[in-house]
Amino acid sequence: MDSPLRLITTEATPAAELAKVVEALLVVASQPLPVEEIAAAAEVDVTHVGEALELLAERYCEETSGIVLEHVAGGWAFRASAAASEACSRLFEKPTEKGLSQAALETLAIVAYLGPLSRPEIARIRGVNVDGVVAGLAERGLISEGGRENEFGAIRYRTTPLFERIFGLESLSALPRVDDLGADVTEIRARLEAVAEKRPA
Amino acid sequence: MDSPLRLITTEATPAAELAKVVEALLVVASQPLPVEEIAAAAEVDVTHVGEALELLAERYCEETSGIVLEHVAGGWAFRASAAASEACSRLFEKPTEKGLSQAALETLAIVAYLGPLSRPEIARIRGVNVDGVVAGLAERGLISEGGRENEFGAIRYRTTPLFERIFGLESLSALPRVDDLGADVTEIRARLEAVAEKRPA
Amino acid sequence: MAVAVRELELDLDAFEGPFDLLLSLVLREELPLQEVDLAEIVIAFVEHLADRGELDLDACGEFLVLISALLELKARAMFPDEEAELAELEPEEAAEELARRLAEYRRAKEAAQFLRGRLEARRDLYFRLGPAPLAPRPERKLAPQSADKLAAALRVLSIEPPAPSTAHMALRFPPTSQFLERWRSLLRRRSRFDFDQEVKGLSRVEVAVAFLALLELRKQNEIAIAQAAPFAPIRISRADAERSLSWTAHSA
Repeated sequence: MDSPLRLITTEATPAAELAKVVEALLVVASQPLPVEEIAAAAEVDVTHVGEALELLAERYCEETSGIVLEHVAGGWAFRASAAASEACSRLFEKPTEKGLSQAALETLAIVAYLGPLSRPEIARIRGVNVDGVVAGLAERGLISEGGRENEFGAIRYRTTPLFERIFGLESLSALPRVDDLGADVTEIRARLEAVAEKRPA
Repeated sequence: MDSPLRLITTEATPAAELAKVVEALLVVASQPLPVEEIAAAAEVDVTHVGEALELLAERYCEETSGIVLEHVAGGWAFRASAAASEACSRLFEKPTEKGLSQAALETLAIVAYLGPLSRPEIARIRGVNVDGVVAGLAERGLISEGGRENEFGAIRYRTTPLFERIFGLESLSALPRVDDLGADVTEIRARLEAVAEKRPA
Repeated sequence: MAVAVRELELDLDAFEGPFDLLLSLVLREELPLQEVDLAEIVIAFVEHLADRGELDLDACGEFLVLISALLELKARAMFPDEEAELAELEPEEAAEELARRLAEYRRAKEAAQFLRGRLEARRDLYFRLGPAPLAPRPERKLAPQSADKLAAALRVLSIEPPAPSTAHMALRFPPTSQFLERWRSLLRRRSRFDFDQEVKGLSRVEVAVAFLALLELRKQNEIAIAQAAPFAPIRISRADAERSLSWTAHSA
């Protein structure tokens, strides 16, 4: 149903009208919406959606609003402003009820970077049994089943959109390159050997 | 909308500040919020919440916004504007899914051939927690609750008429034969459980 | 390397000194891992931690990674199966593998650190986890499916995983004494015998131990061993019976 306002005012530009439709979509969606999905629902071009999102991003930002628009998990979504976090904490559970343990974070990191991976594969990298950790992460919805390995039939896991949302990642490709993070093989080996050189044999 | 010039203007009244908190709470809630709950979360008086809601109702109304504040039975909640209803229904009208995930298919097969079964029983055969998959299948109407193991026991699941329709079965007795797996349901089940135990976690 | 790990002083049969030196010697192939008692190292580390009186989680983590990498390398060296024998890791490669594992785990730790930071930054940000209160209900339609897929899924669940290899279980060494007795009693009845004939049907490990028993008897001058050519049958005779036959075994 078209708004009757359209007939008596010329102020509502097409971009502003589209922005209204987009904010409506965002407030009812249960996941971050990719631009393409918004465009399909609104039956407009992707570039127009981009313009509408720009308008909305200006309006729904930390400085001016309790509702904040953010680009996360491959799409766009509303969240509460940081300023309202205390009030929110009194009414809602945190997306990750409690902090995640080091074991959980390492497992998540391994699955995020190298997934889909089975439990034995994760255990090989971490050097310990990971059954409990994996079950816990699956229960929290941070990882989910992604098929089975052919040979052994072990279930493989991958991270979920909820994981990206909780960690504020635009997508998995927003993760920093691992090579940039840790020393590489030759470096570690060189270091181990350097330690040995300094020792009186 | 409040001006972004909050720091250099005195226009931001307490009511406007409270309104921001209230809109944040409303955008996070997945149920309508009673005034009392909002007041408790924001740690303010109910009358102040009423004022804030009035401000919000002016702003989030059909004429000016894609997001509309509505008072429903349980309290206050956001909805999409009537003008955006067509776009919203397109968003929620999912394109026909081609297939089911391996997890869903395995769970369905177990319930169809060996059901009615409880979640722990299905989990034992698949060798992994199935709560999420079972909930998903139930939500989509492919399986439904079919009694309990005993008076106080776990809920058992069976496939639905919708399942039979989608898989083109006149009844469950029309399922493809799996004699190669065992002579009867008990034998097949025993075999699958035995294999599950040997499978690497 | 965490200080608690580097400082770990070891007093083992095969090695005496700090843990990091042991590691370097293993990496440089100057110390065969088979000779190192890894359990002793674990005990030493636990005692070392107890002495320090504080639980250093970083050190524990690092130690666990190191010791499990060493364990895997050692297990691989001790129980090579047929396949691994072909593609057996050269010591150089094994060291590379150890370093690779360390690097991989280190990256996982660094990545976890990054994730922790993100989590910390977003700790106070709330968003809706469920569907919106007044949203239309999504209708998920499923295309018609083939029932054969169900049978196939059930069959997937019935496929036996490959049995875990128990090859290493067979590697129990029978005592040499068992064969000493056997050869002695055999030579009481006969003056000579053919080694290959007598060990027919025994496992490779048993054959090896049986041969060790022969060498032991030869050392004690109880028997004479003769072999006409490399890989020719090995003949054993009582030392007093045939002094004319000398031990002519060639080294291959």
